[in-house]
Amino acid sequence: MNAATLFGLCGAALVGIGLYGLITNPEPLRKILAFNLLGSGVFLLFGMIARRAAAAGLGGDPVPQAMVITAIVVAFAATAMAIALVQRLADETGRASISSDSSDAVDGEGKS
Amino acid sequence: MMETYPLLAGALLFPLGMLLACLWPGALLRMPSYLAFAPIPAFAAVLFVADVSPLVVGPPRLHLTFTLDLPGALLLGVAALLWITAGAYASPYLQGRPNRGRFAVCWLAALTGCIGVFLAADMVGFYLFLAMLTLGACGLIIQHETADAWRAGALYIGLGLLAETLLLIAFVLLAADIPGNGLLIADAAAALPTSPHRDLIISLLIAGFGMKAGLVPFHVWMPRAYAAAPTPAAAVLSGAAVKASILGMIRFLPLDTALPHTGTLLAAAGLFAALYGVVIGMTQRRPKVVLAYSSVSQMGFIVAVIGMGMIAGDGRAALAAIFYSANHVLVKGALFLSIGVIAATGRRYLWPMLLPVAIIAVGLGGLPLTGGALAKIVVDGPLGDGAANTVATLSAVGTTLLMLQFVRGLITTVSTDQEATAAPSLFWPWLSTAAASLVVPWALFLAVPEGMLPNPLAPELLWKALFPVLLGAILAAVVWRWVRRLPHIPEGDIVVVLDSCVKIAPAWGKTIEQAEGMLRRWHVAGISLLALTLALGAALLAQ
Amino acid sequence: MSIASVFDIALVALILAIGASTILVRTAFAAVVMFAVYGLLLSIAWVRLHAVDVALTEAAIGGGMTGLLLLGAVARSRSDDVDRVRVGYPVRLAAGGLCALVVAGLAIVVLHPPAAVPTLAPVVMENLPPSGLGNPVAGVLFVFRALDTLLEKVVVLLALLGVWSLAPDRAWGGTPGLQVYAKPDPPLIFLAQLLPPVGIVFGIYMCWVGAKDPGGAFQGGTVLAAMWLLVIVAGLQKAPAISRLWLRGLLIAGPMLFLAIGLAGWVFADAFLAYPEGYAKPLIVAVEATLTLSIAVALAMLAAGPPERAQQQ
Amino acid sequence: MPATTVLDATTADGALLVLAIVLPVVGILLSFVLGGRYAERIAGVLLPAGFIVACIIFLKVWQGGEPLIYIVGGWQPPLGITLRADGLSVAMMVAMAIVICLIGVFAHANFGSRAASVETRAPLVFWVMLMAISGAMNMIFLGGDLFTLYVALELLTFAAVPLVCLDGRVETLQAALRYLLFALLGSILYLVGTALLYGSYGTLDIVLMSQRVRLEPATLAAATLMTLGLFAKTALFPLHLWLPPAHAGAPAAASAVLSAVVVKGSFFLIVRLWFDALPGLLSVAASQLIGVLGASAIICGNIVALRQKRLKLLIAYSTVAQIGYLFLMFPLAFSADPSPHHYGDALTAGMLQTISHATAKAAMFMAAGLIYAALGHDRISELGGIARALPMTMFAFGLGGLCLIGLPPTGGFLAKWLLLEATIATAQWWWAIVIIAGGLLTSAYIYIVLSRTMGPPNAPLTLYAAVPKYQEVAALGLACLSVLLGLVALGPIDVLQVGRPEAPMAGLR
Repeated sequence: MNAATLFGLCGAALVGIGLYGLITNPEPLRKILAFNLLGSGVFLLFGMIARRAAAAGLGGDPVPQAMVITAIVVAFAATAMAIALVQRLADETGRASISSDSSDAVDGEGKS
Repeated sequence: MMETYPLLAGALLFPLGMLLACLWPGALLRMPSYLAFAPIPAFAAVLFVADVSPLVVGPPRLHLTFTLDLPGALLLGVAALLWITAGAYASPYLQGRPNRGRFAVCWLAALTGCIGVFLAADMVGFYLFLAMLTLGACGLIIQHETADAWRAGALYIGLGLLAETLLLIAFVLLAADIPGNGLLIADAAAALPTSPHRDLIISLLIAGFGMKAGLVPFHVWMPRAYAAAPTPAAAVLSGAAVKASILGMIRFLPLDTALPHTGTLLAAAGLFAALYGVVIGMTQRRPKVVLAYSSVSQMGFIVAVIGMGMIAGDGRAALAAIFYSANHVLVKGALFLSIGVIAATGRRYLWPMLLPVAIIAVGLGGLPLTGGALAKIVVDGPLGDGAANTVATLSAVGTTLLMLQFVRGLITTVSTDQEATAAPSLFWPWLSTAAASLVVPWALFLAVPEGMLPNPLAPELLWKALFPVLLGAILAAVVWRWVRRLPHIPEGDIVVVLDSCVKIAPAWGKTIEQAEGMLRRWHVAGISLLALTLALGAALLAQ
Repeated sequence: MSIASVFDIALVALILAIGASTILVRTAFAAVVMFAVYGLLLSIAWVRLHAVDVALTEAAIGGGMTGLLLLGAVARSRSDDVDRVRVGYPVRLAAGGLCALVVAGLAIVVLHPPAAVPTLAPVVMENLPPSGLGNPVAGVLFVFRALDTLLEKVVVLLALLGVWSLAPDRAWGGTPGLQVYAKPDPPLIFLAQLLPPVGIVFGIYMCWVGAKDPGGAFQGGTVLAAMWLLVIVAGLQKAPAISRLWLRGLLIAGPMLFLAIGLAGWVFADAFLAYPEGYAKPLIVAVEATLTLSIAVALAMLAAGPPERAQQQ
Repeated sequence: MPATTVLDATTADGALLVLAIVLPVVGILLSFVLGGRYAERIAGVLLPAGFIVACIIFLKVWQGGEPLIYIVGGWQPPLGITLRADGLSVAMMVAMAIVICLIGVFAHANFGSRAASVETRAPLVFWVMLMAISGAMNMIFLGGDLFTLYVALELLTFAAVPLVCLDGRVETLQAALRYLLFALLGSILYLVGTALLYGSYGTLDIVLMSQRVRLEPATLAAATLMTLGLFAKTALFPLHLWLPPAHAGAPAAASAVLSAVVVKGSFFLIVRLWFDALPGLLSVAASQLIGVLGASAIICGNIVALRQKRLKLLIAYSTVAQIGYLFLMFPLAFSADPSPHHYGDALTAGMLQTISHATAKAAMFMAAGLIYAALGHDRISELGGIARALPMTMFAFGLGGLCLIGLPPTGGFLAKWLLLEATIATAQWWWAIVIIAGGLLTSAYIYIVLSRTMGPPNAPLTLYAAVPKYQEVAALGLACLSVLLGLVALGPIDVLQVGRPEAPMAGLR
């Protein structure tokens, strides 16, 4: 197994971990964190693909690498926006939650 | 004879133009007074159009085609007459009532739809105008905005839309069968007997048009809708609008091809409705409801005639059914209008008014020399001599009975003011409808070349027409004299079942709502996302 | 097994362990600290994947700025009743199982590369010389896929406006909060006096070198943003009010210049976002320089959050 | 298909495509620097200009019968990015541009900023985001590269989320956060897909991809993840958790743009993916699965809509149901006995449904917003008498309702006709039952709302605010458009098939 595949598997596993966190964690902040984890896993998949396609004297295919750079910036912007939302919500209610109706409260999100 | 094009176009565009003019508030305000003028071009078209050359609107790829064939012309002519007189009746009727503007808009929409359906020669146009008719009619039914009216409107539009969706599927199926790219109804009907989906299409057509025609058990909307609608609206709906379904059956069903099974079913359903309407109608008190049940019965009878035609593969049954319908248009219209006239008449002038009502009412049962008797003669051929004829005679007896019941109910609605008389603006439209209902069938009957039909003045025919009427009259006397209490059946009879279904629906709705609320939880949605990912992946791999 | 692969395996194990712990630890604070460490480890992974540009970006933005942002959020949330309520065990089991299946699917794909691995590296190297750039990643970002880069700048601006839109109406046009660090302590001030000159030079260098070697506008901009934030947090300088014209101007200068040069390419080089022959490098460097400034301001303002105090006139 | 084909070249007038994207971007940048007081004026110039550009592109494509292509920077794919306007794109572009322009007219009342002396928050945010949505949609319609489309998708999300919580109430903030997080989950899944596709084919250009694509696990995994990600962003049942609160809570103009325009962006990408990028890859089983999701959306969404007590929530759930209709095109287009004819018919039906829902739903949300503004609430049981107070508004609502029910001559009718035709042609009658049931349920809630509004008021009606005429006209204009859409069958419906050689001209015969 070469390094590219290894990091590719690592990326796949991170995707799984991130998905799990995003789905099961009731706290919005932790969801955002899990989203970043998920994102970095996806970026590693890009990295694997770039490394695998190394040619022409380059250590990797520059096209997917450039895409990752773009995607990282987009993910950061998304994180900033989500955090700003969480904080505003916390300011308004004293706690942050993404559930909007009472029927949701029972699943724990309303009390987080 | 005049050019066909401008006449046909005018028949449609004139009411449509009036409808569009309602967008201008000034026009809307005055529109209720001019409703009677809207159908005049259509009437003129019937009188002056000589040929069946079609009017084609739109580019060649997709267009609407209109034509005035004989069944369409017959129905359109009498329907236009009724729309004219009822329109004239509506204008004083609306004086000082709320929602006059909306009434005018819905009236014009229904009128345009009605004319369009009678003229449409292709499926898209037919469907379009049928939908317009349904919407306009629904607006007329809810005019009074009582709780009953809203319920009646809901029932009407619900069944109407269901019927139209069934028809839509049938049309789509038919479109697939038409060779080439046309959507003409005539081509569709010609292609139907050989279609691979023949039975499905015919069932859909019968179900769809049956709902619109109030065939039992889809008749439930009729009593409620006609009882709730304003009198002039009830007149045009029961008289003219409902005939769209008869025309539809005649246009779409392959009457020239013998289809014994379907025909038998249709005839049986129709005859059953013809008797059912009478029986339930007898238990009703309100004149409008009695008339509605009479409509159920009469429409059933017309459907039965079409069914008998299908059994024999006899295309002439279509014209017979149309003739019968044409008579019913005017008679039913006149009877509905009479409700308003009698209600405005004092006891002192009651009898002069009641006499014409009674004549045309009993005429529906086949009183000799009336249009009803002529209609019975015309449909006698297609009905044959078997059981159907017996049932038809029974239905004639029943109709007479029912009509006498109606007249009796009408008397109780007379104005409390002894000296009251109906305003001329109500009286004359009613009287002209009544007169037309007596004259027009004769005119139509005499237009048929001599020898095709028996002489209506022949003594044996006179007797044949008279004896069910006499029987009915005797029965009426017996019932009124001896039967103290008739069972009370709610208006719309089996709709009660539907009502109770509607009552348990919320419980189901609540369950679904709760399940949906569950699915909207974050982690449930997340798990659904993952599960769907895997399911879709598996489904994609399975190839 | 070579030393390199042992190192790689250890690195992957560490990344996974720390990644999992950011999900599993009980307090949000611990999770965020873990995440910062995770970001650094990930940068190393990117170096191992021969993607130094990405490594720098990941370290600067993915780890650094995001970590800072999350840390600030945790510090502000003041919540100590963390994680009291969790979703039920069956739910977690189901989610875990399904996630494992998704990972398995991805792993299968990773382990089965196509017979002939497609690559654009040769095409990129072949077409790079006319632009005068030495760094192929920069070439992709500013020459071949310039439209993506331009749009992505707009995305950042929109995100910034989105963050600002969360301000209460009365605070609109005012200054961002950064309240967490309300009481700057001396070491922080010292740091804020010491680091920025170095950081600014480093950031500019990074941007400049990006044309030829790893580095570029994003990374340089991030460093500059970090320096600016440090200065603000330490209380040496006030955060600017968001209604300031210079702030707005700086924000759009980069994308605007990029767009203008792109449109000029329409006239002078026959295509939107094409560079006229011979002028490619100076134009790209100019774009990169302004973009660095714009990115620095945008990232700093994104991290600073929505305005909270009305502007004092 | 041959592996090497003639590469696309920039066509004459291809430059128009750049203009369609650059105009909104210029608007966003200028609004930032000129400030909120000018944002409305800038949008007032640029949005109609965008509409004109879209119309010109439409005419060129329609008349030429050929897609317009622009190669950005002169770099051919796979290295560079192309913009490509085929029939689908131009039809959607024009439709969305009209809707956005009319929403702009409507929004003047709430977000008018011309008279203000200082910049205020909501107007600046609204107008910039509206321009951003217009630009992002154009990018989605024209983009020929899957990664560019990812960036455009994010642009759309970032523009949409702030609109949800523009008034800053707690429940809208919650809705926005929920929306943002779920949409981010969706986009990241899409991104995984692009990574895997690039790994397999070394390109993300849609045309090149369609020539190189082959049946293999990586491609299927990529397609699955991208599709699910886009489902999440389109709020296809059961992934609709974010839609009702977000669309019901936003200000009226924002609800209109979210419901009418934004969800269509991700839906369009699903169509692009399966019809253009990966042609012939959707298995029958998978297409049936998608159809089942669409059908459950129709049934469940409509039933829940029937039970809503607030008008805006009812309309939002109606959107959930109508989104279901969009997905019925997949089982019909990818049926067991593929014929190019049904393929084109189903696609035409889906696109018509998309466009007619956009116009009708925007009109209905506007009407609901006007009612809310006039009454100060939107509780359905207390709407009595409003039809008399705001007849034009209720007329617009009713016309929109007709389109949703699918009565002729509305666009909804034409779409349903085509869908039914395809169900029959492909012998999949079960979808026909769903379509019928959905139409009846829709008519039930439209009837209930209309009957309430026409009924007598519970208490004497007090109107809190006068409703400006032009707002009513904007709503009515959109409603009339949705009704007249059925008439496109008379004209430019063929345009939808431009640029797809695998399917012959279809449409209403």
